[in-house]
Amino acid sequence: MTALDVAFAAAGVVASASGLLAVTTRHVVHAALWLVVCLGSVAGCYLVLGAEFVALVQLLVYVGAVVVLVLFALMLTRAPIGPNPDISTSPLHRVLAAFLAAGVTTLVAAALLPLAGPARRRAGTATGDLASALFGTWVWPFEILSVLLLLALVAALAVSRMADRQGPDAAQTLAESAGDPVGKPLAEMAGRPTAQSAGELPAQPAGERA
Amino acid sequence: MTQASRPSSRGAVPGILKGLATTAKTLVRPTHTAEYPDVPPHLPPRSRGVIALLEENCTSCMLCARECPDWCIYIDSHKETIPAAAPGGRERQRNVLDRFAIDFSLCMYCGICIEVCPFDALHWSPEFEYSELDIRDLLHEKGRLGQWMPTVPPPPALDERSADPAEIAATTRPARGASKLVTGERATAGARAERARPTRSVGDDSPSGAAGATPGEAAAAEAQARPTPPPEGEDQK
Amino acid sequence: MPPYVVIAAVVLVGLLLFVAAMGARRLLAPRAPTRAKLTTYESGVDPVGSGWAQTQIRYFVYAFLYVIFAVDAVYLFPWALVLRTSGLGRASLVEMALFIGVLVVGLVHAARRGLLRWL
Amino acid sequence: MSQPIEVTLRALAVLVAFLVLPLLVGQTEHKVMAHMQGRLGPMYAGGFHGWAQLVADGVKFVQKEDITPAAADRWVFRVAPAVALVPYLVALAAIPLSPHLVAAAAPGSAVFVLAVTAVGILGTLMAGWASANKYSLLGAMRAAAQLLSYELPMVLAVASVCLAAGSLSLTGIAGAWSPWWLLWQLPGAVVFLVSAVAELQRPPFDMPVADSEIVFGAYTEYTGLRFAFFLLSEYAGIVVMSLLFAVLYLGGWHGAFSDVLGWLWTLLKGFAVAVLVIWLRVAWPRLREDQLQRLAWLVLVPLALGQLALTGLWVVTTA
Repeated sequence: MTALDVAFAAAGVVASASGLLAVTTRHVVHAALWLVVCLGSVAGCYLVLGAEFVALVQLLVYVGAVVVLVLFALMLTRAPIGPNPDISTSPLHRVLAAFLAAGVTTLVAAALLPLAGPARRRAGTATGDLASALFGTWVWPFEILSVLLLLALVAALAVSRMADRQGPDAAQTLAESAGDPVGKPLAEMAGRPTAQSAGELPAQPAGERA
Repeated sequence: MTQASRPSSRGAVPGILKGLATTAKTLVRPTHTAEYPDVPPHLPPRSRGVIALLEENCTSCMLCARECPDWCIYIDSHKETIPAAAPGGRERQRNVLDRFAIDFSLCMYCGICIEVCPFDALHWSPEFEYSELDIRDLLHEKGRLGQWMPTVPPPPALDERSADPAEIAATTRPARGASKLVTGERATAGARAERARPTRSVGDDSPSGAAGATPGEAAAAEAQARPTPPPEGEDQK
Repeated sequence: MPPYVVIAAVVLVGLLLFVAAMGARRLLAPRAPTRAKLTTYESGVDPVGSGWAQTQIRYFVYAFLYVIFAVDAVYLFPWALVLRTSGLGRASLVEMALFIGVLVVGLVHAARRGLLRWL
Repeated sequence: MSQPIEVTLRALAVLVAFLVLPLLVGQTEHKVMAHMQGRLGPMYAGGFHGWAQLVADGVKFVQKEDITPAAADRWVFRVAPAVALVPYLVALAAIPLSPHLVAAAAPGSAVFVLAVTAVGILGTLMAGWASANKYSLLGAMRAAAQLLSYELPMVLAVASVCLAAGSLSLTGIAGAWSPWWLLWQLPGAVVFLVSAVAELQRPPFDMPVADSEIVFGAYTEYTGLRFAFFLLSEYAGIVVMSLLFAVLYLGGWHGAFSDVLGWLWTLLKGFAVAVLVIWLRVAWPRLREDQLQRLAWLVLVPLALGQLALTGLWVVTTA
């Protein structure tokens, strides 16, 4: 039982406790914030295991970017302050989830416990080794990753601007087919992703970029 | 400045560099700050600081109170009968001022009261250091208003070759029926030469708090004529 | 590992600083809450509706972009360590050029379709 | 010296630096900004040219009432200042003043500083959401969008420096520095400086706290000491970013007598950068939100990528 073991256990306990809180809390934004704690302590776990660079990437990408993205999404949609009664599951679902969790735990434990032996001396993974493995052995997965990221980029942009690009036309054809005289303003409204809020720049009129 | 308003012909970069240059130049120049409590401010001679009351001139005519846009002037008076000066003469009545107060928490320093006063009972004083911890203390009664009187600067000098003030012109006007020839002109010219032209020295521009530093001639003369203002304790409060 | 022990200690010290400062405030600051004082600030008038207001979805696009490019950018740091090695240096330059080039194609696509414009 | 004592001493030294340097920068800003505007700035607190003004401000802030709005999410609202402040404290621990004078010489300290300062965004987002105030929410949105957009060019610029030095530690980077870098890494340095000012949400990039539009952005509802913590985190941010710039691009402790006075050189260079940041605040007007994003994505990111390509090619051809 070294100090490293204690540190790892502490980080692990924090990670699992905050993970549990993240899925059980009924405050939507609190869930995201507990996720921050969880991801941060996972970074701590990596650090204790000697993978400094992975820990830093975990911090930079997950805490600094992914969670911010999640918080962004929550705030853009309506994230009320206080417990949200909609976030609730029926007892049946809970029992099923508990069974599923127990099953996964058993599976993982069955796979990992036989490997667990007496404590080995942990050698820190130098970032240089990681780099030479990444650019030497694993270069093709690395290159394919760029294509994956490109796909994600294009898809994300397409999704977030879809209302701008297709919405007006769709809404307008709908309105025209229904012979609705107020179809035009409706279509314009549909063309805007959101209503204007105070202090913001005016949204571009719909269909201008068609 | 035409130089500054002229649109930059070379895009944004020279503009932002100009901003940096201007601020850097200002950095090395001396500052314009006057450290007020330590250094008395340099006020223009006719600054509107506080309104002073020359009680003797007030006839309780109520013009100022009625013209005041804020209704911040309070006047109480009563009539007094003056017995006839000579036996068989007529008794006269006059107004005696009981209370004259200006609420400086309401006053907006427009100066209309001073403009409308037909008897020069109200004057601007450049004194401005009369803040209070309690807003109710900004109601200055006539004793306090009178104490500002010595700080009123002398009236500004008349323009060169201006017409005589009405008072002086009245005294120098030739008697009715006298010839309106050269003599009249001469008399006027002589009067103008003798006329008291109050001169301001630069030092008077920022009167200090000490009463009577250099009170204006008119104010000084009138101050002698009236009893010294009662101390502040008299303010009914 | 010692540097990260110091880092952990600094985190702890930072939290202690916050707690101590809040304790000092609790001792020194007055507490006189009134209903008016606790209302939401909306330029001096009574607040209208809740604190939530609809906002431009545009903000979200930039978060998307950042997440993707952050994943991209973290690979630059291990690259810095192998670029000077004789065996992997030139090869990794080509690899990284391909990797970033593919993503730059995406960025150029987004820029040309006007997706990077705010309006 | 036993290890626990050493660790404690190092942490306390970082704390002292964290409490002194931001005040120094703040007082410099008071004075420089005042004189650039033809004023004197604070002159009374402490006697000589108002040197104790910020201490007096701190004493005042402690004594002010701390108000949590009734509509706010109490805990998130109260914790947000700490989330905004602590990352800069931690980042300061990893910045070397000289090869031996560094609290925590992590092997990946360049990445570490970037990762930790990125966490600071969360404080602003938490404050903005938990205040239950429209201004705060808008401010938080703007802040997060701005910070994310400018984080990328900053990461790319730092990556370019790491590439040039072949090291991820700040000590290693500054050790590999040579005056030639001033020219060679100039585009990256400009990108870094612009991104750093934007990360700090200081003029001309103060859209998230634009007082004429959204009161004070995410910090609108804050009072007393919690508000002071947000202010302190801004100035601590200036310290961190300036020192980082000095170490990455200006060579840190390189200079005359660098064996003895290295730490002083780093501090002086960092101070010069801080004065530049203050100067920009005085001289330039605020950028609009669309201009902000256009600058980040269409100017800074391509510039940083170009710098990266240049650095990569250069290193490979000369190695």
